[in-house]
Amino acid sequence: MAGLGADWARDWLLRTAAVIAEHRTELLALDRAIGDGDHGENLDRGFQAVASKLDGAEGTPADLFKLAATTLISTVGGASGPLLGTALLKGSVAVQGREELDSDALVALLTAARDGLVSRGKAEPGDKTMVDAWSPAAIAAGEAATAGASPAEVLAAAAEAAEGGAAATEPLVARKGRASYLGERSAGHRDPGAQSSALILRAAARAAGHP
Amino acid sequence: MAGLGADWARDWLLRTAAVIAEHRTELLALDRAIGDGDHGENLDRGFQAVASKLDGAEGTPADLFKLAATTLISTVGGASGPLLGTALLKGSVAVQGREELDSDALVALLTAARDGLVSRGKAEPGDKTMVDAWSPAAIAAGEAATAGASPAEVLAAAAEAAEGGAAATEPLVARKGRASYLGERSAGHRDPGAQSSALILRAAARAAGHP
Amino acid sequence: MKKLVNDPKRVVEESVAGFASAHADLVTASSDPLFIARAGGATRGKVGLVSGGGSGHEPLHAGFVGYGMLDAAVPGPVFTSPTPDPIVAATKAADGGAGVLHIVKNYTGDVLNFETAADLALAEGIEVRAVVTDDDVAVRDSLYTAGRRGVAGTVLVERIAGAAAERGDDLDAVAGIAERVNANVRSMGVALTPCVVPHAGEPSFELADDEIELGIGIHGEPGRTRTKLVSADEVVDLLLDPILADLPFGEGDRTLLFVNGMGGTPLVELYIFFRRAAEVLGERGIAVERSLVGNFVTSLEMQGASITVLKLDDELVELWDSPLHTAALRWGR
Amino acid sequence: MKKLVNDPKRVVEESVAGFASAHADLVTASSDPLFIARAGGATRGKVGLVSGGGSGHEPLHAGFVGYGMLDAAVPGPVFTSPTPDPIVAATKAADGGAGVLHIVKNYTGDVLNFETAADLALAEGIEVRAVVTDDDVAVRDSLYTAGRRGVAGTVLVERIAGAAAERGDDLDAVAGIAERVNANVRSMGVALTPCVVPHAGEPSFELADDEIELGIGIHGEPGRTRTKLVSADEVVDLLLDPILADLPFGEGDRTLLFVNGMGGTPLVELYIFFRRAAEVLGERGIAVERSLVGNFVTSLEMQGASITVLKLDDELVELWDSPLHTAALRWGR
Ligand SMILES: Nc1ncnc2c1ncn2[C@@H]1O[C@H](COP(=O)(O)OP(=O)(O)O)[C@@H](O)[C@H]1O
Ligand SMILES: Nc1ncnc2c1ncn2[C@@H]1O[C@H](COP(=O)(O)OP(=O)(O)O)[C@@H](O)[C@H]1O
Ligand SMILES: [Mg+2]
Ligand SMILES: [Mg+2]
Ligand SMILES: [Mg+2]
Ligand SMILES: [Mg+2]
Repeated sequence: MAGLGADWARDWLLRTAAVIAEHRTELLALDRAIGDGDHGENLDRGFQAVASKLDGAEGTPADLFKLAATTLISTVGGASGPLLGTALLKGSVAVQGREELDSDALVALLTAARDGLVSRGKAEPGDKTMVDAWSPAAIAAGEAATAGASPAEVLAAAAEAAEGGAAATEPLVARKGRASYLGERSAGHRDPGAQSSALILRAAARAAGHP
Repeated sequence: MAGLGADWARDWLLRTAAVIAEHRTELLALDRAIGDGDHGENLDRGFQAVASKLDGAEGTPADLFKLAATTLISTVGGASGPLLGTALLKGSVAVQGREELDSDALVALLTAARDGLVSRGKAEPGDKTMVDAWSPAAIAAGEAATAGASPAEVLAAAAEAAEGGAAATEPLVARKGRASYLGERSAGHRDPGAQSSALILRAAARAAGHP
Repeated sequence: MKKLVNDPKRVVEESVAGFASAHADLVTASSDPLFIARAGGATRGKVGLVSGGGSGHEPLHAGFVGYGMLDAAVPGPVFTSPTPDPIVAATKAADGGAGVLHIVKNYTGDVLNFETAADLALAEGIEVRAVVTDDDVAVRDSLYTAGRRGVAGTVLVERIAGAAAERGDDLDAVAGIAERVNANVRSMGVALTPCVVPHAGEPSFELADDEIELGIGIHGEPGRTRTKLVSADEVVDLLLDPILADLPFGEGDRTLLFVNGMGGTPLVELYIFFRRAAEVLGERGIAVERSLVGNFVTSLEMQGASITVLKLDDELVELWDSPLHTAALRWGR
Repeated sequence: MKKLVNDPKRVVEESVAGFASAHADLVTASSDPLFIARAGGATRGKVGLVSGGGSGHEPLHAGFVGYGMLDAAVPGPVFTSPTPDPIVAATKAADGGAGVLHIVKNYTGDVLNFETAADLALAEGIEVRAVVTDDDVAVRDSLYTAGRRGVAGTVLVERIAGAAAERGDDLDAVAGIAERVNANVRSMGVALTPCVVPHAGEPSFELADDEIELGIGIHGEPGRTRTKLVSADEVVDLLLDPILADLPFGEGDRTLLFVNGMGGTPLVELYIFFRRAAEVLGERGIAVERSLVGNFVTSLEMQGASITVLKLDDELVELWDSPLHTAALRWGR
C-alpha cells in the first residue's frame, strides 16, 4: 500500500484553492448570518496565495504544508488565518522528514492539526467552530486506519466525518468565535469555518483519488 | 355694496391655516420634487402661529394682516417666510386705516402684495415662483373690479387666476428659488410656492362667501 | 428611513441642547430664540462673526463656534433658513463693539432672512456687514438661477475670516478677507443616496441602485445631472474638472484641498476620494499645501461627498494655521 | 449598496494612501506590509503604542496616530484582523527602545494575530506587552462566548495610555494605565441599518423598517436582540441601563461620556443621544466631567450609535486633557 507523497500534498492544496474560490460566496453568506461576512474572502485570499507560492516549491509533504501554513498565517488574518495556519503547521511537524505518508502518518497529520487548532483557539467540540469538523475527522481517520484502510480511504473517512460535523453545527449555540456574540440566535446556522474545513478535507480525499 | 371687514380678514387667515394644514403633505411632495421638501412644513408652522396669534387680536383688516405678516416673518424662515410676509405687510400698508375693504381696496391690497413680493424676491412672472400666482391674481382682480365686480367676485377672480398661474408653472424652467438649481429638470413640476399661494387666495374668496 | 429621534418637530432644539451640554466649556445655547454663542460672551473690540442657516448640515455652523472662528451660530429648522429674530439675537450676542459680520450661504431664504435681521440689528445700533458664500460650481450663474449655492467652501470662509477677526482686523478687513476666500474657493458634490428630512419622513429624491447624482446641493435638493455609478476616481474627475476650470486653477497655484463627506459616507471612501483628487492636482502642477478631510458640511445621512479647492496665498495660509478651538475643528490650542 | 470606491479589493490600500497624503505632517504609511506610523519615527526612550484591527472603523486606528496617542496603526482588510507581519513591522517602527504596548480589541482574530506578532517581535528583541480591550456589555462573559468585544472604549484606552507614554511612564506603567481604563469603561451600541462590506456587496444583516438591533458590534455582526424602533430617549435608556449596572457606576462617580456614531448617523442625532444620556447620568448623581461626541469607532456606513461611559479619577482626567495631536482628535497643540 503506497503512501501519499508531495504530488498529493500539492494537489490537495491546489484543489483546496479551487474549491474555496468556488464556494467563496456560500462561505461569505454563512459568515454573514452569524459572523462578519468575510470568511469566504479571507480563505480565498489565503489559498490563492498558497497556490501561487506552490508554483516552483519543492520538498516533502511536510515542507509544502509548512509553506502553506506560513502563507495562510501571513495572508488570511482574522480568526481563521492563525487557526488553520497553526493546524497545518502542527500537522506538518507531525510528518516532518517523510517522503510518503501512509495511513498512520495521515492520522498523525490530522490529529496534530486538530490538537494545534484546539490549543490555539481553546474551543471544544460542540462550541460551533471549525473544531467540530476537524475533531470528528481526526477520530474517523484514526478509526479507519486501525481498521486497515488505505490512505485514500482514511482521508475519505475524515472528509465524511468533517462534513457530518459541519452539518451538525447547525443547531448548536456558539460559544467561541464571533457567532458566540449572538447567543441563542446563533442556532439554526451552519458554522462557516466548519464548512470550509469540510471542503478542505474533501479536497484531500479527492487529491488521493477518492471520488 | 358692503365691503369686507375684520371678520373677513380673520376668517381668511384662519381658513388659510386650515387649508395649508390639509395640503401640507402635497406641498411637501411638490417641494421635494424640485426644492428641499419643506414648503408644506414651513407654511404650516407659520399659519398655525398666525392662527393662534389671531386669538384675541382686534383691529382693522390691515392690523390683522400686519400681525399675520410679522408672525410669518418670525416663524416661517426659508424663502417663503420673508416673501409671503413682505407681501402681506405691503398689502396691509395699502389698506391701512380702513374698516371695510371694497373691490378697489382689495385690488390695492393684492397689487401691493404682488409688488412687495417682486421687489423683495426679484423674480419676474415666468420664473416659476409664487409670483406666477400673485401676478395674474392682482391683474385679474383689477380687471374684475373695473368691470364692477363685488368684493367676493374680485377675490374669486384673483383665486381663479392664481390657480391658473400655479398650474401654468408646470412646464416652466425655474430661474429663481431652489428649483433653479435643477435647470431644465425643473420643468414638468408645479412650483410649490405658486400652489400654496393659490390655496391662500382661494381661502380669501371662500371667506368672502364665494363657494 | 429610521432615525434616532424623539419628536421629529423637536429634533433641532434637542440636538442643540445636547450640543451645548457636551461642549459647555466652549458654547452656551439660548433656546428662545434658538442660537449658540461662545461661552465667554462676545470678545470686546473684536469683530463678531455670525453664521447660520437650516439645520441638517452639522457640524456646520454650531460646531464652528469658538476661538478663531464664529462667535455665534443660528440653526434654523432642518434645511430651512432661520427667521430674523434669532439672527438678531445672535448678532447682539456676538457684538463686541467692533461690528458683526454675517456669513450667509447663498440661498434665497438665508439671504432674505439675514437681510431683514441686519436691518433690525442696524436699527439697534450694531454695524453689520454680510458676505454671501457661493462656491458651488454645479449651479449656473444668476442669469438663470438664484445664483450659485454656498456649500462646503463656507467652512473655509468662516475659519479664515474668524482668524482675521481674532487677529484684530476691523469689520471692513474681516469682510474683505471673507470675500477673498469666497472668491478663491470652488466646490462640487455628488450624492449616492438621498437624505430624509425628519418631519417629511420621505427621501428627498429617488436614485436607482446604479445611479449617482452629480452637482448635488446640501439640502437634499436633486443635483444637476444623473449618471451611472462609476468608480471613485472617475467621480473625482467629474467633480474636479469643472472646479479647476472655473476659477481657473493652474500650474503653480498653491491650494487647500478639502474633501467633505455628506454625512453617510464612510471615512475610508473620503480618503479614496482625497487620494485621487491630490493626484490630479499634482499632475496639473497645482500644489496641495493644506488639506481637510471629513464630514463638515453634511446633508443629514446622505451618502456622497464634495470636493472643495481654495487658492492660497501666504496670508491665507497663516490665517488658516493660526490657533483654533471649536467643537468640530481644533488646533494650536 | 453604492460606494465611492474603485476596485473593492484595493479599498484599504487606496484609503490609507489618501490618509497618508492628507496628513503627511503627522504620519507616514508603509504599503507592504501595510501600516501607518508617526511621521517623525519612534520617539527615543518613549514606550511605543501600536493598535490595529480590521478596517472599516475609521478613524480608528490610523486617525489616532500622533503625539499623545498611538505610534503606529495596522489596518487589516475590512472587518478582518491584520496578519502578524504588518503588526511586527509596525511594532518595530513604534519601538523607541522602551518597549511596545499592543492595544488589541478582543476578537479571536485580533488576539491571535497580535499574539503571533508579539512572539515574533520578542524574537527580534523588542519587549511587547498587550492589553486586550473588552468594554462591550452586550456580550455575555467568556464562559459562553469569545469574551466581551472591544468597541468604542478602545479610543479612550488608546488616548489615555498614549498620554501616559508621552509623560514618560515605562512599559509596565503604561500597560497598567491601559488596563485601568479598560477596567473602568463600558459601552453598548445600537444599529438602525446594517453595513455592506465592499467585497461582499450585500448587507451584513437584514432589519425591517421598524426594527433596531441592540447590542450591535462594530463588524456588521448582528446584535443580541432585535426590537421595535423606539424613541431616541428610550434607546438611550436601553443602552445605558446595562452599562451603568455593569461596573457598576453610582452616585458621586466622575465620568467621561462618549457618544459614538457608527458612521451613517447624522451628528444631530448623536447630540440628541448625548442630551438624554447626560440627563440620565445627572439624575443618578453621576457627574459628566468630560465628553466626546462623534464618529470615532465606526462600522462603515452603518446607521446607529453607541454609548460609552468611563469612570474618571484625577490622574485619568489629567492624562485625558494633556496635549494631543492626531488626525481625528486634537487639542492642546
Ligand atoms: N476559538 C476558535 N477556535 C476554533 N475556531 C474558531 C475559533 N474562533 C473562530 N473560529 C472559526 O473561525 C471561523 C471564522 O473565520 P473568519 O470569518 O475567517 O474570521 P473572523 O471571525 O475573524 O472574521 C468561524 O466560523 C469558526 O469556525
Ligand atoms: N426669488 C423668489 N421670488 C419669489 N418666490 C420665490 C423666490 N424664491 C423662492 N420662491 C418661492 O418660494 C418657494 C419655496 O418656499 P420654501 O420651500 O418654503 O422655502 P425654501 O426654498 O427656502 O426651502 C418656491 O416654490 C417659490 O415659489
Ligand atoms: Mg468572519
Ligand atoms: Mg423648500
Ligand atoms: Mg428650505
Ligand atoms: Mg473578520
